[in-house]
Amino acid sequence: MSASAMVTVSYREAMRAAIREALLGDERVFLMGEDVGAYGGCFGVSKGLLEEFGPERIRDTPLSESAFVGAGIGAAMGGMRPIVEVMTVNFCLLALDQIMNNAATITHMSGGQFAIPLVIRMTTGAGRQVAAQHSHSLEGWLAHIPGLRLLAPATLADARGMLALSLEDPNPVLIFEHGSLYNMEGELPADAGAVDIERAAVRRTGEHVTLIAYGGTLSTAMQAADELAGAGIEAEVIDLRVLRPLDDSTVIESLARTHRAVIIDEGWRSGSLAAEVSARIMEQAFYELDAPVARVCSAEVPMPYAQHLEQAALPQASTVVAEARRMVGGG
Amino acid sequence: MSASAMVTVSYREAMRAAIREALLGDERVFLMGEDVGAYGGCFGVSKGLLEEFGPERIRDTPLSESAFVGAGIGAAMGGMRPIVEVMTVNFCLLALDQIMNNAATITHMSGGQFAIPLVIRMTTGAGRQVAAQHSHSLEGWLAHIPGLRLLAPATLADARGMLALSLEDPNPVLIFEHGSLYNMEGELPADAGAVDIERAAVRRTGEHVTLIAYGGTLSTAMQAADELAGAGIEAEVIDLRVLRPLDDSTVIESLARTHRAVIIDEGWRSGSLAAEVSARIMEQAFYELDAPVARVCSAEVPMPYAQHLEQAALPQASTVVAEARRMVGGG
Amino acid sequence: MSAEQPLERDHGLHLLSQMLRVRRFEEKCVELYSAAKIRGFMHLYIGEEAVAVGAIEALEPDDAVVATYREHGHALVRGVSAGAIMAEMYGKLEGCSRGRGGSMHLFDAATRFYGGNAIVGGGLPLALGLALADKLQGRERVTACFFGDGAVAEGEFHESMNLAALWRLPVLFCCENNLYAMGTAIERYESETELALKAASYEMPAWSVDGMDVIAVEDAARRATAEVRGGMPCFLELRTYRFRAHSMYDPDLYRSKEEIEHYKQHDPIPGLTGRLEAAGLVTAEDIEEIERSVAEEIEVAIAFAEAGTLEPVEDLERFVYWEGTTA
Amino acid sequence: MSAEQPLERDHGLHLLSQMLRVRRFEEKCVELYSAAKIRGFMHLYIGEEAVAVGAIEALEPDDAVVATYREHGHALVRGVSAGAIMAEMYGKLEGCSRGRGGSMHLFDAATRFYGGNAIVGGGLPLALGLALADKLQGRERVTACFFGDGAVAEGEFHESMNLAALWRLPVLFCCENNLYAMGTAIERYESETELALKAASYEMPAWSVDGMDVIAVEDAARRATAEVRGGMPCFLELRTYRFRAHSMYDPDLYRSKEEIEHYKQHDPIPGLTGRLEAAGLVTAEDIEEIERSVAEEIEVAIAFAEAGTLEPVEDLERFVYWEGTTA
Ligand SMILES: Cc1ncc(C[n+]2csc(CCOP(=O)(O)OP(=O)(O)O)c2C)c(N)n1
Ligand SMILES: Cc1ncc(C[n+]2csc(CCOP(=O)(O)OP(=O)(O)O)c2C)c(N)n1
Ligand SMILES: [Mg+2]
Ligand SMILES: [Mg+2]
Repeated sequence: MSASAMVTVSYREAMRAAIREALLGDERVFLMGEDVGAYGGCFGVSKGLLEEFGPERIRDTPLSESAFVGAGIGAAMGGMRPIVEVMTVNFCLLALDQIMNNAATITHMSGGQFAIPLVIRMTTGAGRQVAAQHSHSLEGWLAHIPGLRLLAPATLADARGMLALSLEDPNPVLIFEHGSLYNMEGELPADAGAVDIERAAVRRTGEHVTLIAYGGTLSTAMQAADELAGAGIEAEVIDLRVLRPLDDSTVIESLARTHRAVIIDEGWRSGSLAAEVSARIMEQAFYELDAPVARVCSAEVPMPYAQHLEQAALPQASTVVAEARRMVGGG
Repeated sequence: MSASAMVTVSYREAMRAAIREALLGDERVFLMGEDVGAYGGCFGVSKGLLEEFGPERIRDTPLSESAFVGAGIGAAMGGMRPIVEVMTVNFCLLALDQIMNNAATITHMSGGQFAIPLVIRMTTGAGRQVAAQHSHSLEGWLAHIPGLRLLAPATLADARGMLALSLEDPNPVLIFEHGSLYNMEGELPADAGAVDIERAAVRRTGEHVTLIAYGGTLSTAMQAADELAGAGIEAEVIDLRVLRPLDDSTVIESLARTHRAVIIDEGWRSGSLAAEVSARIMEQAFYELDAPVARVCSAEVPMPYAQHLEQAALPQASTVVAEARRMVGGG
Repeated sequence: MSAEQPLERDHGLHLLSQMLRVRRFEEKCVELYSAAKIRGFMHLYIGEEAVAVGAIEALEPDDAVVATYREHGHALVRGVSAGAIMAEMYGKLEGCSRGRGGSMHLFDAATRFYGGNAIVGGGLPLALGLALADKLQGRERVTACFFGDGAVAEGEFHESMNLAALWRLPVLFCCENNLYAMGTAIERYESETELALKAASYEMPAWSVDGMDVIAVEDAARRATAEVRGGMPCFLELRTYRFRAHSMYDPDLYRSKEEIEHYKQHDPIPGLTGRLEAAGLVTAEDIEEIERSVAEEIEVAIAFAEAGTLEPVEDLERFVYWEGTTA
Repeated sequence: MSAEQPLERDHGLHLLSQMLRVRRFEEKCVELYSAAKIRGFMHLYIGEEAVAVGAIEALEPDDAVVATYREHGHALVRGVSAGAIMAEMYGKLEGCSRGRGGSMHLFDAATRFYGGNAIVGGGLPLALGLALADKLQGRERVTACFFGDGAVAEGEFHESMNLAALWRLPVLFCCENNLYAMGTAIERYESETELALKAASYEMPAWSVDGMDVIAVEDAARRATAEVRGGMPCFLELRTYRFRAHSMYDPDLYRSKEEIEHYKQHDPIPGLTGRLEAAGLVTAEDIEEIERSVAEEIEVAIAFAEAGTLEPVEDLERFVYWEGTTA
């Protein structure tokens, strides 16, 4: 296989390849979490890794989110490079004290003495009818916490490439994998490697309106952009990628061209990351705006099980299109 | 004492009077939390209540935040009217799963079958040099969660009056008491009673700029308004009071008069409640704005211990004044 | 198998019928899941029926039940109608949670069935609170709280056991030890696998029971609920096994076919049937009759679910806050 | 008092001197707090010195310590300089956490002192991780984790004990049982107050020690660290008492003067002094000499703190992210 050959992979496989590469490349790297070993990972990401790397490096944990996340922090301080999998973002609530009061805080609280080179991965998001307790989209909310880096790989290249630099980061990095993406397939160069974990990405250029999305909503934005193109509206699509520290300059630069923005966010509307993006646009690009920035977020309800209600609660491309048209139309 | 006689009380006493009244008025009410009994409450709020009401109704709990908050939810579902004290907001991280996945969710998830008439009180905020793990201001962040009502009493009347309707609310109500307020003293009518838990309050009227604050930052806003008045700028001060559901209409009405706003929020800036308020102004009052809305928030650092650094990290009246002057000056 | 008192025909048939209701109902659920009538996560109780049937048999109508996401059986046995459960899994307005909860969140105020909780360990503190409310209001009621072996590793288990013992809350802790938390075997996540021993560190009475023997379970639950009504929480470790995968998504590759076969030899349904037959208490016709009535109940339930309606999308934001008892 | 091996003069004087360093340092802290040189929360260890002194004595230089907000003593004994600790409490740049941590968050990479954690129970998982790192990297080191009796009620305690025992992590769990969690007496928050019994439910070796007897503590810690280095975590319940209020804010109204007086009869410092005197190992001059050198150390520390500088306000946002080992 030549270096530039393209291979078809799924998002799941891309994540797995990234983890495998990290395990092969650095003895200090290990993976731990509930069912990462014998089960192969709740979403199959770590399938085969136990067999390849053994139980010391692929560690199944008890259902003890606070203890094993905290142990990841301690192991990072002790010189390891842990990848901790919290099965889904819903369960990270049980580990939030460790994340906020230790992982995000100790470097500063110790006057800069300790690095915390820890990666925490979680699946996030709704859309599979798993109801209120299993459908949270909390990554934008967690981006409130200083001291952390938060990533939302929404493409195969990011799934494949974000982990490497995350493990090199001396600070805790949280990676959110939207559950709807695991089966997404596409082509990647066989030697696809590290990608930056600093900047937002423009996924499509356009001059009339900027659609800002991340993680699970990138596809919604892309779909909306397609539909808008059909109506003669060229939408620029920004994938935030890095939820903290937020790369607002890419957003502001886009606004200087398009003068309009719709933010698409699967989090509940009030207090969403979309609110933060809107506020930053207010502060940094107010005089560029031709229309107020709009948000298309999840409805403010615990996610209902019934499919039609769940879909109605989630941000839809049609709503994005309507907002963008209203805006460009000047209405 | 006549019904309208004024008495001097502290915020702490006002809270205590409210709890006492609730205990006297309804047998289903009880108070539980760490050190609410023998110690008299970490901040002295419940002093004397154990002696008056006994250990069945003033229940000291183990250091088990998740269990006793969850027990409060269950007791509310079982027909009681629990007041659960989580000593400070810093420790509620350990109970967040119960708050988000049970308290905020069960009513909806059960199709409306169960009411959860629960009150959870916590002290919040910084300013006393207790460093990173004990200085969080998370109430604005928690306002992200649907299904909850969040209150931030910033005045004596609110400290005295918000609890009554909170206990009548069939939904979980979280009350945040800023630690800097307990010693605040002032006059209250001897028969001061329930106040609404729905609306924001205009604490000072003015025509040039709206200062929006809540909880611990209300005094910052009032001080800034005083200073601005000296410079001929009349600031309107809004106390949000109810952080969820947010009463944005009071804000928007004010903006229609002043056309400028500064939001003062002790939370970390990114993802603060201030961001949400700014985004709502963007959406609902964009064409009213003479200048972009500004936020004065806490610096994005875990709170340092050293006094000069802590003060530098917290929102200061002088910054509010500078923002307002810049805005009104048109700069 | 243990038996503290002689088995009576009626009671035996009743228990058998309860187990069969759960078994057949869930077998149907598998079909309906394949047909995409049911969606989301679905966790089957097949193999574990003796636990819910035996334990809930010991409860009074005004006792309460708190369960997990693997709770179809508990709901059925507790008296939530098969139709309301099935409609819930169909996402219909007529479901016991109006279609908002689904398989993992069955709720029913009428039978004091407090869910259906999909956070492992999340129901334990709720049970404490329900029991505390009973205690404070002077009602002599039991709250039975079901949870898996995996939940024992959670901090909430520990906090809840201590609080229950400390405050003498009337909770019956029913630990359904099926030896696995998802794909992780208990020896690989618990340093001490004798779960009843853990209760000792809280000074709570606790013992282990053959959870494949419905009579033994009922018996233990009766003794335990008597203790609980007397003011002392109890912990039962109910040793059982799930015959199916953890959920419909689980390829079940972490345990051997032999192991599964071994436990199937202890299937609680043939177990009870055989015993009743040996005692001459049951005939083939009895069993046929039970199967027929169970089949009919399920058919009716499915018809009810099929005929159910969808909640109007405009009502999406209802019930986030409580609307009153009219719900 | 127990003594497994004959007390030697040098060692006795060393232990005494360590306890006196902690005692006198904290007595000075009280004065400085009243003078508003130290602010925020401050928790005194007075009365409990034998625990940190005895336990840390059993550690090697490359072992690690994780402590709580009541950790002045642990830091001092571990080898963090009194000046760096005092400067920290003054909020000065020269403090061991650059003035960003304060009394509750003393940190020192050089002595592997991992804080200073103000969330009750919050340090336990960190200790697991440090120990796991050692184990995975084949380093035979101990991580000693100190926490109070109150922490035992937290879910994190339970999760951490299980994980440590399951993975055989080299952690020495040192539970400082001073009978109170703030104002709540242990009988009012633990259903089982024999804390060492709890460890049994994780299959972890555990025993109780007279925490007012520094020799007994050291002895137990030496035995325990030997086990830990052999690959088995251990739990020590160190029975002690705090003579002062919980923190500087605590009016200390929840326990009787008699109770406090009773425990003062067991003050570890006179306890050891008396024993050394009785054995003819120490003279009044020895003690004077120790007091003088301790006083001098503290004076130097205060002078260092007073002379310290404030970090420039412009640097407020530094160290939120790591800046490298130059820090
Ligand atoms: C707090 C939490 N962590 C993880 C999960 C994901 N999860 C769902 S069920 C399960 C296994 C639970 O095992 P056990 O408690 O033994 O119950 P069982 O499924 O065997 O009945 C896991 C890990 C969850 N729902 N909640
Ligand atoms: C999670 C958490 N809950 C509550 C507190 C408030 N608090 C600080 S110390 C303390 C008592 C702790 O008692 P114990 O563990 O016995 O330690 P001691 O103070 O007696 O040394 C409490 C309740 C806290 N810091 N963290
Ligand atoms: Mg199980
Ligand atoms: Mg204590």
